[in-house]
Amino acid sequence: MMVFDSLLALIIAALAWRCVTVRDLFQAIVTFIVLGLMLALSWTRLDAPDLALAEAGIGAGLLGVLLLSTWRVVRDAGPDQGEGPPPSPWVRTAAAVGSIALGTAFAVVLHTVEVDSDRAGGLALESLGEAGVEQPVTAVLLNFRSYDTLLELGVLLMALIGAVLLRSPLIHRPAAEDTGTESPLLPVLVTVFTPLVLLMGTFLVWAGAHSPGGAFQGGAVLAGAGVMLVLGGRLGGDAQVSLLLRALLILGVSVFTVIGLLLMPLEGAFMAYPEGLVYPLMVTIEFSLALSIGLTLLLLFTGTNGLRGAPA
Amino acid sequence: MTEFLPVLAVFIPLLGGVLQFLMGPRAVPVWPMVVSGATTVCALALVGSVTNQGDIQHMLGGWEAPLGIPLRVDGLAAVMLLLNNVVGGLVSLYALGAHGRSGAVNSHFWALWLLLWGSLNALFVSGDLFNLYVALELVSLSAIPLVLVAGPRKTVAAALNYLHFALFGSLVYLAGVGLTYAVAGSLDLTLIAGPLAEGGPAGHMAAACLIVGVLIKAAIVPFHIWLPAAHGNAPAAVSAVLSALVVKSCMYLLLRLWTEPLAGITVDAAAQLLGIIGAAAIGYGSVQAFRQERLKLVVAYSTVAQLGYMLLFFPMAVATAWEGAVYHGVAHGVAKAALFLAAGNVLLYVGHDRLRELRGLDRPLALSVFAFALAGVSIMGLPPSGGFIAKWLLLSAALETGQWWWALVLIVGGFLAAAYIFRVLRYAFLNAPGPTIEIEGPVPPRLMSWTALLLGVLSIVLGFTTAPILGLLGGLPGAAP
Amino acid sequence: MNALLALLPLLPGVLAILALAGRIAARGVTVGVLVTALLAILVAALNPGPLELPWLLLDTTLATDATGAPLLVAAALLWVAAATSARSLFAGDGGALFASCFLFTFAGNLGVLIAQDVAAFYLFFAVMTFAAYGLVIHDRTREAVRAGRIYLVLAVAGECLLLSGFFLLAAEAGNPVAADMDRVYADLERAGLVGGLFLAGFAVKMGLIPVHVWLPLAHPTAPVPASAVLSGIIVKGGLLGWLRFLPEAEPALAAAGDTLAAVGLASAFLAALVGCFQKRAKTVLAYSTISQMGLLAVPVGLLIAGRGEAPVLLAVIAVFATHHALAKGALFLAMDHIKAGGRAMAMVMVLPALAIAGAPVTSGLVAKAAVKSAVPDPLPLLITFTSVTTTLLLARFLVLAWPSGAKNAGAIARVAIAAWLLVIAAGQLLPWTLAGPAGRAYAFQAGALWDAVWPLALGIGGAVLAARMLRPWRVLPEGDIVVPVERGVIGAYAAAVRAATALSARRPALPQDIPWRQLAGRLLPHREPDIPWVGVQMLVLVLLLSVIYLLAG
Amino acid sequence: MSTLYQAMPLWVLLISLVTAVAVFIAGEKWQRLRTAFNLSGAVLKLVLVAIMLWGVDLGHTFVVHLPLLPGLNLVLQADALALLFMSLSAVLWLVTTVYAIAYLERAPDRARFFGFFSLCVTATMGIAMAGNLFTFFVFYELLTLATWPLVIHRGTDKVMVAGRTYLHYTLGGGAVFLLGIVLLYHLAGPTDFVAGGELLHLGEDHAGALTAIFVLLIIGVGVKAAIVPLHGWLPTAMVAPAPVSALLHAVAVVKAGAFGIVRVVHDVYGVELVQQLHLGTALAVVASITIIYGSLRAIWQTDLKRRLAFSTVSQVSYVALGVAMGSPLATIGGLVHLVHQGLMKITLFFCAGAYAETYGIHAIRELDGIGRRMPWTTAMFTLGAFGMIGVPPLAGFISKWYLGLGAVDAHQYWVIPVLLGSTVLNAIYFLPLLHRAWFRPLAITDKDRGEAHPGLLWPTVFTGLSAMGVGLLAAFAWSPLGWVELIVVREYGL
Amino acid sequence: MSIMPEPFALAAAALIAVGFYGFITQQHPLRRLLAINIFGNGVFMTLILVAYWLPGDADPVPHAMVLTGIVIAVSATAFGLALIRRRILDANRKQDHGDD
Repeated sequence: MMVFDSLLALIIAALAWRCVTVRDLFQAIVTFIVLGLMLALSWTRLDAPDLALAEAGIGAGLLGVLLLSTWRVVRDAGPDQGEGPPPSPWVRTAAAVGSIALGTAFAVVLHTVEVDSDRAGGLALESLGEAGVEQPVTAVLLNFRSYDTLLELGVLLMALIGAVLLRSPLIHRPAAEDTGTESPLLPVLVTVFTPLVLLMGTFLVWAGAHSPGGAFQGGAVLAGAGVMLVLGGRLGGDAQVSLLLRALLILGVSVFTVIGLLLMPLEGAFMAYPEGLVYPLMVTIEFSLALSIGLTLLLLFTGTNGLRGAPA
Repeated sequence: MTEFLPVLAVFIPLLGGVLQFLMGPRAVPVWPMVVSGATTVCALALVGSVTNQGDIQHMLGGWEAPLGIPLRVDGLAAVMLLLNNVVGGLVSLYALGAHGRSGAVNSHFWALWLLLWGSLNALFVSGDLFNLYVALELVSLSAIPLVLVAGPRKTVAAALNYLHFALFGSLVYLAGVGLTYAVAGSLDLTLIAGPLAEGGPAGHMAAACLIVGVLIKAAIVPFHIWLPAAHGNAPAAVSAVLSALVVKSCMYLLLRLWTEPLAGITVDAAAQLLGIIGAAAIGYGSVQAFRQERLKLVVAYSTVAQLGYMLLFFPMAVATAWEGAVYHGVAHGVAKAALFLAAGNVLLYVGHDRLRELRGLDRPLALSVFAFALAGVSIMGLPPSGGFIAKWLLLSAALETGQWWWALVLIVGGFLAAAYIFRVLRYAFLNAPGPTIEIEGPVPPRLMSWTALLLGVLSIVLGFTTAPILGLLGGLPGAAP
Repeated sequence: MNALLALLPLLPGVLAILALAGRIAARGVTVGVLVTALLAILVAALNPGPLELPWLLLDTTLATDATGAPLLVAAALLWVAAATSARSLFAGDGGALFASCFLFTFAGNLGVLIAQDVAAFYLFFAVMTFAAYGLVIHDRTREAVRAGRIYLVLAVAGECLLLSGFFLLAAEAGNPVAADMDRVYADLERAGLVGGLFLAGFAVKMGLIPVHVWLPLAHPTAPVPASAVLSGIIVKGGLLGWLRFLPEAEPALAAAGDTLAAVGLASAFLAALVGCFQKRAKTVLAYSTISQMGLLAVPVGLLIAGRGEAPVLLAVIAVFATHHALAKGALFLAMDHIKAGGRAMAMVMVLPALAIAGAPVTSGLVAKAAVKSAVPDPLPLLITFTSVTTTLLLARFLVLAWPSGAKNAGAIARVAIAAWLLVIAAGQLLPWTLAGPAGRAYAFQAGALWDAVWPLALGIGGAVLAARMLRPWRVLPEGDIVVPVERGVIGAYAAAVRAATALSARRPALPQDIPWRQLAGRLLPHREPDIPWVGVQMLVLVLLLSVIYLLAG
Repeated sequence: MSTLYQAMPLWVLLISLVTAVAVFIAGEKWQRLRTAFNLSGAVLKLVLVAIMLWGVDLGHTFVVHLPLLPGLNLVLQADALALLFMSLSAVLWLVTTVYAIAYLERAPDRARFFGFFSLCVTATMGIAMAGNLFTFFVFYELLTLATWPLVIHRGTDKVMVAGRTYLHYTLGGGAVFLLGIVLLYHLAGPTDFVAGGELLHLGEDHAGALTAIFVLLIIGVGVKAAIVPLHGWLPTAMVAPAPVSALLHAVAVVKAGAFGIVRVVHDVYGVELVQQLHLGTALAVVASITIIYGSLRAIWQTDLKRRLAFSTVSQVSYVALGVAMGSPLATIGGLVHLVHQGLMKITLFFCAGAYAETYGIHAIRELDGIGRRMPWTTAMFTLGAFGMIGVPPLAGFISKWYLGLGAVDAHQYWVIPVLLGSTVLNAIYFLPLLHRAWFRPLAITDKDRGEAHPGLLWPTVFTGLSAMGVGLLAAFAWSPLGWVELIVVREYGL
Repeated sequence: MSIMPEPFALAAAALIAVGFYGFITQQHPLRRLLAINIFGNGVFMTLILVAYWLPGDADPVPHAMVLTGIVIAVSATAFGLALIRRRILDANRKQDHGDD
C-alpha cells in the first residue's frame, strides 16, 4: 500500500505543479479537476470517505463545471483581461525558494506532530450515543459543532447574494443554448439520468445518519442534477425570482436556526435537542439543509436570481 | 435569560438578514430597521449584563468544551460588541437615508448588511478557533458583496482583489487552526495555550500561520493593497462598516489570539516584528493618504495607517498598551465611520470626490464637514477625543516599557494624520473661485448628515468616557491584577 | 485744598483730549490755559501740603517744593503768554492736533513741577516729552521732521537711562518720594550708578553737551510759542529731576557731581561759542539755552557733590531757573512780536536779552550773582567769564533778530502782547523777590556790579570787533556734532540693510515652502505593489515568524 | 458651599461651549438670534467669572474632577492665577464679540466664525482653569483646533498657506508638549498644578531627565507663546480677520502659551527647582532674545498687522522673562503683563482692524494723516503704542517697571539693557507710525467716511482706556497689579 | 509521529507550497483562484491526516472542519468566478463602446 500511497502523493504533487505552471488556462482547469479527483481518492485512503465524496462532488465536480463555463467566457473575451504583467524573475525565484522552504518546513512539522487520543475528536467518538446519529462526522456537523454548519450555510447564502448582485443588471444567458446544440444526445441523457441522480442525492442525505454521506454530499448531488437539467436546456436561469424559490433557499438556515432558538429556553442552550427528539430533528434539518445547499449551488452555477423551466 | 443574549445578538441580525432576503424589496425599510433596532438593543443589553455580572459563557448545544463550541463574552468582546452595535445601529440609520427606498439592490444591501452585522457579532462572541474561521469567512463573504452594492462596474475589480486576499488569508489561518488542533487536540481558545506552547515546531508553525492569516485579512501593510480600492469605492455606509468594523474585527482576533491561545509562546522578537509592521503601516498608510486625490481614498488609506496603532500593543504588552490598543480600536471605529459617512454625503451632493475640486463645501454641507472635522480630531489623536486617550495610553506604555521608539512612531503618526486630515479640511474650507460642483446632487437628507455628525460627536465624547469603557474591558488577560 | 494739585495736570489733560476731538475752539484752549495757569499760581502761592493718592499709579504724591513753586509761577506765566500768541496755531488745518499737543505738554509740564514720587514724575516727564514732539514738528517741513526725529531719539535715550535708574532705585526703595531721597541713597547699594544714570538721563532734557543737539534743531523749526515753552520751562524738567531724585551731599556721588559741574561749565562756554556762528536767531537762542543750562548745572553738580551749603545752593538754583525761564521765554516770544510790531517790540526785547547776559539791574544780575556767591573758587571767575561769551552770543542774536525795516502787516493780539510784557516784567521781578534780602544785597555790591559790567562791555566790544574782523561770517551747522553722527548712523544703516538684503537672498526655504507632497511622491511609488510582491512578503513573514518562534522555543 | 457653586469652573466652561453650539445651530439664517446668543453668553460668562473672582478672593476653592483613567483626571480648578487669565479672557471676549459683530457685518460664514470663536474661548477658559498638565494639554490642543478655522476664515489660497504654517507650528509644539507630559507623568506620576511644584524631591536624582522634560514642555508651550525660533506662525497668521488677530494675539493663543510657561515654571517645577537646575536663566535668555529679535523684525515690516505681530512676538516674552527670573517682583511684572499686553495689543489690533475696515488701510504708509479722519481710533492706537513702549501711566509701564525691579532683585542685571533695548526698539517701530498717523498729510483719497463704525470704535475705546486705567490705577487693590500681587504672595508663600 | 516519511504528509506540504507559489506567480485572477484552492486542499489534506493519525477510528472533528472548509472554499470560489465573469463582460462592453 505504501507504494500506492507514494505514487498517489506524487501524482497529486505533480498535478498541483502542473496546474499552477501550465501555460494554457483550459489545461490548468482540467488538471485542477483531475487533482480534485485524485485528492478524493487519496482521502478514501485516509479513512475519510465523506470528504472524498464531497470533494469529488463539490470540489471537483460542481466547481469543475463552474470553472469550465467561466473558462468559456474567458476564452471568448480574448487575451486582454486586465491582469497584471507576469512577475519578475526575482519575484518568481523568491517565491520558489520561499515556497520550497515553507513546504519543507510544513512537511517536517507534520512529521513531528504526535497525536494522542485525549482530544475533542476522541470525546466526540465517545459521546456518539448522545448525538442521535451514528455517523461521527454527521454527529459533529449537526450536533456537537452544529453552530459551524449553521454559519457555513450563511456563507453559502452570502456568496449567492453576491453572485446575484453581480448578475442582476446583466442580460447574460448562461451557456444553455450553445450547450444544447453541442450534442443531440445530451437532452436524452438528461431526461433519463436526472431522476436517478435526484434519487441518489436523497439517499445520500438519508444515509448520512449512519454511513458516509450527508446533507452536503446529498445537496451537491442534487445540484449536480440541476446542472444537468440546465445543460440539457430543461432549466434556465431567470432574472425574476419566485418567493417559493427563495423560501427553499433559506429553508436550511431558517429551520436550523428556528429549531435552535425555539428549543433554547427549554434546553437551556442554543441548538440543544431534547433526548427523544434528536433523531427526527436531525433528519428534518438534514433534508432542509440538503435542499437549500443543492439549490444554492445550482444558482451559484447559473448565476441568476431565479430559475425557470425551459421548454424541452 | 442573560446567557441567551450572545445567541440572540448573533441570530437576530442573521435571521433578520435571511428573512430580508426572503421578503425582498417590499420589506425595505421597515423590516431592516426593526431588526437593526432589536439587534442594537439586544447587544447593548448583553454589554450591560457583562458590565454588571462579568463574563458570560454559553455552551452551544449544551456540549462542554472541548466537544462543543462556546460563546464567550468577556471584557474585550463586550467592548467590541459595544462598538459594533453602536456604530452598526447608526450606520443603519444612515443607510435608511441612503438605501431606504425599495428596490432589488437595496434589498440585497439590507440582507447583506444584517448578515454582516450578525457575522461580526458572531466573531466577537466566539470562543472556538475553528468557529472563528467560519465567522471570519462569514464576515468577508458578506462584506465583499456589499462592496458591489455601489454598482458592480466600478467595484468588481476591487471586490475580486478583496476576495483573493480574504480567501487566501483565511486558508493560511485555517492551516494554523489545523496545526493547532494537531498539537492541542482542542479548538477551545482557553484550552489551547498550554499544549501549543509545548507543541514544538508544529506549535510554532501554527502560531505563525494564525498570525499571518489574520494580518492578511486585517489588511495590515503590506497586505493592504486590496483595501483602498474596496473601501474607497463601496457605498458610504458600507465603507464605514468595512473600515470601522470589518478590518477591526480581524485586529480584535489578533489581540485575542495573542493574549489567549498564543499567550504561552509569546516571543519578544515576534512582538517587535509586529510592532515594526505596525509602524510601517502607520507611516506608509499616512503618507499615501496624504497623496491621494480622492476624498474616500484618503479616508481608506487612513484606515491602513490607523490599523498599525493596534499592532503597537504587541511589543509593549503591558496593561496600558492593552487598554490603549483596544481603545484605539474603538475610537478609530467610531471616527472612521463618521469620516466615511461624511465623505458619502459629499459624494452624494457633489457627484464626485476629487479633492481639488471640493471647494467651499462647508456652506452647503456644514454638518458633514463638521462631522469630518470632529472625527478627524480623533484620527489625529488630538484631545479631547477617543483617539487622544488611546494615543496617551500607548505613549505611556511606550515609556513605561522603555521602548521610546514607539513613542516617536506615535507622534510622527499623529503629524502625518494631521497632514492628510487638514488637507481635506483645507479644500473644504477653500473659498477661492474654481470648479466647485459638477453634478449637483440632492442635499443629503438630514438623517444622513446628523448620523455622520452624531458619530463625529461620539468620537469626541469617547475622550471623556474612558473610565467606564476601560472598566468594562478589564486588565490585560493573564496579567496579575 | 491740596486737591488743586491734582487739577493742575488733569485740567489741561482733559482739555487736550477734547481739543483732539475738535470739541473746543482756539479761544477755549487759551482760556483753559489761562484758568489752569491761575490755578497754578494759586497753588504756588498757597503752597498746600502734599496730596497723596495711594491708589493712583504706584502710590502717587503731588506737592510743591522750593524749586517747584517759583517755577510753577514762571511756567504759568510763560504758558499763558505762549498760548495767547499761539492762538492762530490752534485754529485751521492741524490746529486741533497742535492744541492737543500743546495742552498735553502743558499738563505734563505742570505735572513734572509738582510730582514728588518717581513713577508720577516719570509719567509727567514722558507725557511732556512726547507731547512736545507734536510742537516741534508742527510745521511738517523736512527740517522740522528731522528735528523731531532727533529730538525723539535723544528723548527715548534719556528715558531709557532714567528708567534703568528708576529700576535700580525702586528695586530697593519702592516708589520713593523726593523728600526721602537722601535717606534712600544712603542705603542704596549702587548709589553711584543710580545717580549717574539720573544725571545723564535728565541731562538730555537740560541740553548739556554732548546731548544738547536736539535743541538747536528743534527750536528754529518749532513754532515760536512752542520754542518759548520748550526753552523756557520744559528744559527745566531735567533740572527738577536732578533736584528731586539725586541726594544732597552724597559721598558716593561726589565725583558725579563734580563731573556735572565741569560739563555744565564746558557747555556754558562751548555752546555760546558755537552759537555765535549760527545764522538764525532762534538757533542762537537755542545755543544760549544750552549755555545757560550748563551754567545752571554747575550749582546742581556742587549740590550733589556736597560742595557748598545745600539751602543756599537750592535757593540759587531756584532764582537762576526762574530768571532764565522767563527771560528766555520772553526772548523767544519776541520773535513773533517783532515780526508784527517792528522796532518797538525789538527795543522791549533788549531787556530780557540783557538779563540773560547778566547786565546790572536786570534779573540776570541777581541770578548770576547768586550763583557766584554760592560756588567756591575759582568758579565765580569762570562764571563771570561766561558772561562775556553770553554777551557775544546775545549780540549775535540781536544782530540777526533785529527787524530790518518795515514792520510786518501781521497783526498780533493785544492780549498776547500784554501777556508777553507780563512775562518780561515778572522775569525781572520774580528773581529779585526770590533772591531774598541777602541775595539782593550781594548783587548790589560794587564787586558784583563790576563783575556784571566788565564782561558785558568786553562782550559788546568783542562783538563789534568780531563783526569787523571775521568777514565773511563763518557759519557752523545747526546742531554741530549731530551732523557727522547722523551721517554715520545713516551710512551704517544703509550698509546693514544692504547686508540684510544680501543675506535674505540666500535664505534657505522656509518650512511652508517645502513641497511635501512631491517629497512624499519621491518617497513612495504612486502605484501600490502588485500581488506577487505582496505574496512574497506573506511567505517571508510566515517563515520569519516560524523561525522566530522556533528559535525562541 | 454647595456642589453647584463648587462646580463653577464647569459652568464657566459650558457657557461658551453652549454658546458655540447654539451659534452653530442658529446658523447663517437667524442672525439676530445668533447675536443674542453670542452676547448673552459673553455677558453671562463675565458675571460668572466675577462671582468666582469674588469667591477666590474670599478663599473659596473651585475644583471639578473628572477621572478618565486611574491617576489621570481632568481637573478644572480656579485659583487666583487662573482667574487672572479668565477675567482677561471673559472681558476681552465680550469686547471682541461686539467688535467682531460690527467687523463682519457684511461678511459671509458668520455663524462658523462666531461658533469657532466661542469654542476658542472655551478652550482658553479651559487652559486657564486646567488643574494639571494633562487637562492643560487637552484644552491647549483644542485651542489649536478651534483657531484654525478662524485663521483660514477668508478661505483664499494665501490664507490656506498661512493656516498650514500655523498648524505646522502648533501641532508640532503640541506633540512635543505631549511627549514632555507623558515623560513627566512617567517620572513623577500625575502632575497637578500646585504652587511651588511637587518635583523638588526628584531634583537631585533626575536632574538630567527633568531638564530634558522642562525643555520639551517649554518648547511645547513656547510655540504658542511665539518664542524665537518658534514664532514663525504668528506673523503669517495675520491674514486672519482683525478680531481674530486681536483675540489670538492678545488673549487666546499667545497668552495660552505664556500662561503655560507660568504654570510649568511655577506650578509644576516650582521656582526653586527651576533655579536649581539653572533653567531659569536659560529661559530668561531665550525670552530676551525673543524680545529683541521680535522688535528688530517689527521695524522692517511694512504691513501694519505684521508689524503688530512681531511686536507681539516681542512682548509676550516679557511674561516668560518675568517668570524665569525667579524673583517675586519679576514674577509680578511677568504676570501682570499677561493682562496688560492683552489690553494694549487688542487695542492696537482693533485699531488696525478699524483702519482696514473703514478706509481699507493695511500698509503702514497708508496710515499717513489718518488721525484727522479717525482721531479717536488713532488716539487709542497711540495709547496702545505708548503702552508698548512702556510710557507711564499706561499698562506697559507697570509691567516693565516690575520686570526691571525684578531683574535687580534677582541680580540679573543684564536684563535691564534688554528691557531698555526693547523700549528703544518699540519706540523705533511705533513712533514713526504715530508720526505718520498724526502729522503726515492725509494719504488716502477716499471720501471722508469719518470715524470707524461705532461697533468698532467703542470696543477699541474701552480697551484703550482700560490699558490706561490699569496702569493709572495700578495701586488699587482690585487692579490687575493688585490681583497679581495676591497671586505672587500665594505662589511664593510669602 | 514517525521517522518514516508519510507520503500524504509530503503531498500536503507540496500542495501548500505549490499553492502559495501559484498565488504569487499567477497573475490571471482565475488561475490565482485555482492556486488558492490548491493551497486550501493542502490544508484540508493536513487536517485529514491529523484525523487519520488518531489511534482507532478517524477523528470526526477535523473531518467536519474539512467539510465545512470545502463548502466555504467552493462557495467563495464560485462567487469569485462570478466576479471574474462580470469583470470580463464589463471589459468587453467597454471595448464595444470604444469601437462605437
